[in-house]
Amino acid sequence: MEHVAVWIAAFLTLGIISFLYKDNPWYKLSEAIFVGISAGYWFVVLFWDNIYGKFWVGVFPPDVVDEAGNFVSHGVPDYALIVGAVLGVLMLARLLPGVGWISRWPLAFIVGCTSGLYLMNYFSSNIMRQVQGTIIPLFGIGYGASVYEIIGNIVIVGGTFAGLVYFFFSKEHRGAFGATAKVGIWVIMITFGASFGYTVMSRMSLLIGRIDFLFGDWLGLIK
Amino acid sequence: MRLLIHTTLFLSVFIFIGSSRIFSVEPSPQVQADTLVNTADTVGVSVAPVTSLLVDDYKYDNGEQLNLSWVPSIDDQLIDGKVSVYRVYRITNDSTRELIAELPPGSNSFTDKNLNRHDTYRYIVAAVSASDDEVLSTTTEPVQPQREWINFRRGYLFLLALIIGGAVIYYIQSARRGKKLFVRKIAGLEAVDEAIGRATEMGRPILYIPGILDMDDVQTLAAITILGRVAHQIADYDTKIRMPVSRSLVMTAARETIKTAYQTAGRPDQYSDDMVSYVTDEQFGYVAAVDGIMVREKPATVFLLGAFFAESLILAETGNSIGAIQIAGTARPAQLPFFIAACDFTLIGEELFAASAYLSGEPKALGSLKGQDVGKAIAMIVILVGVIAVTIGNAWDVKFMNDVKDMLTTIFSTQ
Amino acid sequence: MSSTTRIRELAVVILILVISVIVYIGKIQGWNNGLMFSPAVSLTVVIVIFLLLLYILLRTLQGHLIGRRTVFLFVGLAVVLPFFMTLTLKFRVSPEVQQLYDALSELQPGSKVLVSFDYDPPSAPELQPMAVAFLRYCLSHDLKVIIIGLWPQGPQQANLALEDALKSKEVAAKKPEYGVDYVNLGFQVGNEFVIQRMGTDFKSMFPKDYSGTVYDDLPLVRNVKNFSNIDYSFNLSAGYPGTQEWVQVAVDRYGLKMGAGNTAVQAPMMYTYLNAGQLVGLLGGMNGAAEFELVTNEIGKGTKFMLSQSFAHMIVIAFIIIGNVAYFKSGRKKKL
Amino acid sequence: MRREVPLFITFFIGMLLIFSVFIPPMESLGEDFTVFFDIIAVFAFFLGGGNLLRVHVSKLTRQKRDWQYSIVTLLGFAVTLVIGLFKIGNPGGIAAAPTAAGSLFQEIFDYCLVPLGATMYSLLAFFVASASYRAFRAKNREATILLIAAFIILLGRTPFGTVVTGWIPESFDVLQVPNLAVWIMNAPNLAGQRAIMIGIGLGVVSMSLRVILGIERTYLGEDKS
Repeated sequence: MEHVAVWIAAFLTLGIISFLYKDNPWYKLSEAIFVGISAGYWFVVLFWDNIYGKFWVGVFPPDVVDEAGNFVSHGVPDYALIVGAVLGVLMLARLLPGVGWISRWPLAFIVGCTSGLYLMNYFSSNIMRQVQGTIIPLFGIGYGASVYEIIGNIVIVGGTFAGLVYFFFSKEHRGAFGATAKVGIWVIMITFGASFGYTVMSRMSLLIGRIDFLFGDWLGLIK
Repeated sequence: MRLLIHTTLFLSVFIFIGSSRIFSVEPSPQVQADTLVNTADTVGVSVAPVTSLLVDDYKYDNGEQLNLSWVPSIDDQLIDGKVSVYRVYRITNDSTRELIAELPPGSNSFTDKNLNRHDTYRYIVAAVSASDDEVLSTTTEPVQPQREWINFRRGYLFLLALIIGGAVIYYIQSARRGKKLFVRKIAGLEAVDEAIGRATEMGRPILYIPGILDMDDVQTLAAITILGRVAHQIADYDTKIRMPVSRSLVMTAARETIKTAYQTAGRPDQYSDDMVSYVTDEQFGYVAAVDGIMVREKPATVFLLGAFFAESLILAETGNSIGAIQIAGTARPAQLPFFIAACDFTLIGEELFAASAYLSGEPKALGSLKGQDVGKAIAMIVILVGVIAVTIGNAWDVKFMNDVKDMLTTIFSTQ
Repeated sequence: MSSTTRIRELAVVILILVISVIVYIGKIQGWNNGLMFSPAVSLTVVIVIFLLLLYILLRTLQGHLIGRRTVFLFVGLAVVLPFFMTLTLKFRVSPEVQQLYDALSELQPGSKVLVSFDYDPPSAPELQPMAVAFLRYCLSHDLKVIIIGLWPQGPQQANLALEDALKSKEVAAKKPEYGVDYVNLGFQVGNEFVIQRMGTDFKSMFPKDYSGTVYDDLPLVRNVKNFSNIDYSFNLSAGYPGTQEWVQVAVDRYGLKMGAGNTAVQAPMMYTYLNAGQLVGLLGGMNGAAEFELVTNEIGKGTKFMLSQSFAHMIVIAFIIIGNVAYFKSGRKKKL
Repeated sequence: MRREVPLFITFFIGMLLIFSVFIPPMESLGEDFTVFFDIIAVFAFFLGGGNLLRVHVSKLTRQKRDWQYSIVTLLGFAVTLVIGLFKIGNPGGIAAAPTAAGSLFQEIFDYCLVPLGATMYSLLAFFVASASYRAFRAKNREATILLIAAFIILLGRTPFGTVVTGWIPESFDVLQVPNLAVWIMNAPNLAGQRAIMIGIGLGVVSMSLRVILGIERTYLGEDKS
């Protein structure tokens, strides 16, 4: 059994890697397996987690028992969950001709949720907290900063300021305003360069892990 | 200039309201425990009990939390401390006491959560010595957690949201009344027209990838709103669109969107459900399938808009290898450099959310962009004023500057 | 596509499969003991790669952009070949790794070391070599190891690491016994609250170990009540909950002495803790694992991985340089 | 009607959630709605999964190009579904978690999905290199800046970087590549991140308002009865 499993894993690994050469039957086969199994996998997980774990157990909660298994009290059902299930069923109205438009209701609900929730979340975490975080003393607390730190502080404040100028939509980037916007895009480019350099490192380790599997665990060529 | 005036106006109103502190709150009455100390038996190595145990309602919650505070035992010291742990006991509705928390030495407060506001609670805090001798404090008077209807702690958040949200709505309204608005060019969006035209000329499909997250992510929502505009042009040109998605809900929403676009363009018969297809929820399974579609169907134009993670570069490089024009955009800074490297045009962060308004060209949608700029102006002014205040206040200890800084940090603090 | 290419491609695939089957049978039968280049061969390989890169530079200078597949081939070679090389990359042991080693070597035999496995398989290439090297050192120096996990798959990774560590000669000579010399207490939900509870009582959080044995039946931990019974602790972390939480709760509140192993992405954030003395020793990414193997004189996967990684980075840097040199040479006109 | 009701639902729910932040008894509303979302998403999967089946069955029956692979996809989908939903080969039986250790379902995950996913992910290493060769060029000032920053960070985190600038004296040690890398991460990188994040925050606020107010409504379809 163990031999079969490691061969399957190796076969699929090579199939995906073969895509680097070109699209080929081996890749197509691996892709077909990947899509089929993973779609099934996620439905099963979602079904047991959400429909059973959240909905069914929520509406028909098991009795509360103590450690010895004696009955303590009935669970408290959460009937509000039925609203969720009804919205879910309405979603299926698309399958019926004529009443398909009803499925827009759950969609409208979801869109309303997403926009309402994110509006406030982003407002506090992205706007307020970041603005507050940028209010820093340039010379450090009690002149405590070194020259490098002072330069760093000025760059943080000035860079944030210039970056915001770049994103201005309703003003043409001309003159002093345009120059500041230019500095802004430079700062943003440094950010991108930094995250590029930073992520390249961890990307390599994944490939190394796969190679270790192929030549070590599978073929036993690595000591 | 107008923008500056408006911003200053908004800002002054808000500082005025802010400084008058309309949301100041009466201090809540506290229930004080008997300050008489239980003189414990001094047998063995026991320790002095904690004193001044207070319970008060946790403010602005749904009646689910209580705050406890106390003065630590005098034997609880950093060096040679004799207290090994504090135990917090709770008595619910006169039942027996139960242990609810163990806290390390040095603790002097605790917040008890998940209470029921219909029950009453009493508390005891025990100081425990190294030899496990427990010395109890007095028991507090029974307290019920209170429910408050409005969270005044978030008053400034409300105010700020009102100002920035108000600015957006104000400009939408003024645009609706026919006021002309200037919006600068966004290169990535100027290219949309050309990219669709190219696909039409070449007779190849357009691939639209809305990211890998579900409709409960705001980037996906942005991708769907942009799809509405893009699909409209696609329908006009009568080009083919291909949209594999990784979430069922996104599939449903995308179908509605494209269908609408075809109907508005007057070609409802050209629309087919097959334009949008569900692949799999699995991140890399989806990527494998999209890569396959790219190399097999060779789309002339690829849109990568929405929430992308590690797959950003895999998709963008494969798209590049087939020679497609690629327009990408995401709000995840870590993935943007990869899009910039491998795509022809990239929408950076905020531009992704502004895109649908920009593409629509409708005055009211454009008005909202100007509203956003007010927010930016406020942020910039606050940063400038704040930094000057805190720098001067710190360096020369100017009281006024310190006050300004304190006010700004209070207003912008989030809880 | 012509049919001859097709046949050629098929032949290559079949060849690969046949070789794989033979090598695999060799692995099972025991006559395949791994492949290793001699130093001379290794050096030659490196030189050949370097020359090929020079050739690519030349080609690019002449205005021929090399294809994607060539780039892929180079990356593949750069990652695969170092696995078989006997080259030792010269690198110096950074102070934070030395610090970890010093802290470990100061421990008396019999000291108890707590190791928390807070990562899952995707981060394993970076963290597993550290885990193996660390466990190997502890078990071969009579340090008692207590393992826990705050990530669900952590204890599973720990067992894999133990398996590897036990294979080493020095460790095997000591014949470590489960429950006496090392123990795996398994996973517990609750993130930093688990750490907090462990500050007063280990047993309440881990009533049974990973295989279901009752806490008090394990001689090693029977007398371990809380952090005060632990002499050193090591946290392998790939995110939340991880080193930050351990430092905030276990170190700051309970005064635990601890070191950490982090992914390369996370490690830079830990230097503040290191400078403040809250962490005693830090291993960052594959480099960290390799350096630790160097100070403990046990060459393992960390060194191999690190060699691979350094090669891969060099290749990426080389390609950036080649691309740009060619771009400037061509007068920045041609859109290469 | 068909259009007004959904618009009202979006408006009402959106506003409710915005105000719930300030009203403690309603604060958990967002979490409750998230659970609703999870439930709706599973129902929606009947549409998605159904679409997957339909696409592949039609490929199969019409013998379109590559129809053979559709058999594999359909088989994989059906087998995984049956094994997972009925918990076949699960030592704990129907009461156990579907992903219990040792269950057939978990084996499928460990031996098929994990290697497939990890390998797909590891392709990134190759694409990083090809993108670096082709695209990271000092084409203009912006690209140059990006390139230099990336280069310093890259160098700063390999042993090579330490060697290259090790000669720089202690008093100017900030110019040593590893230290420079740290400085870039902490100063300009932070500034750029902040500007982007504040911008995104405002973008989200504005877009959400457009959606809630019904200015953005293409996703709701046309009212043509």
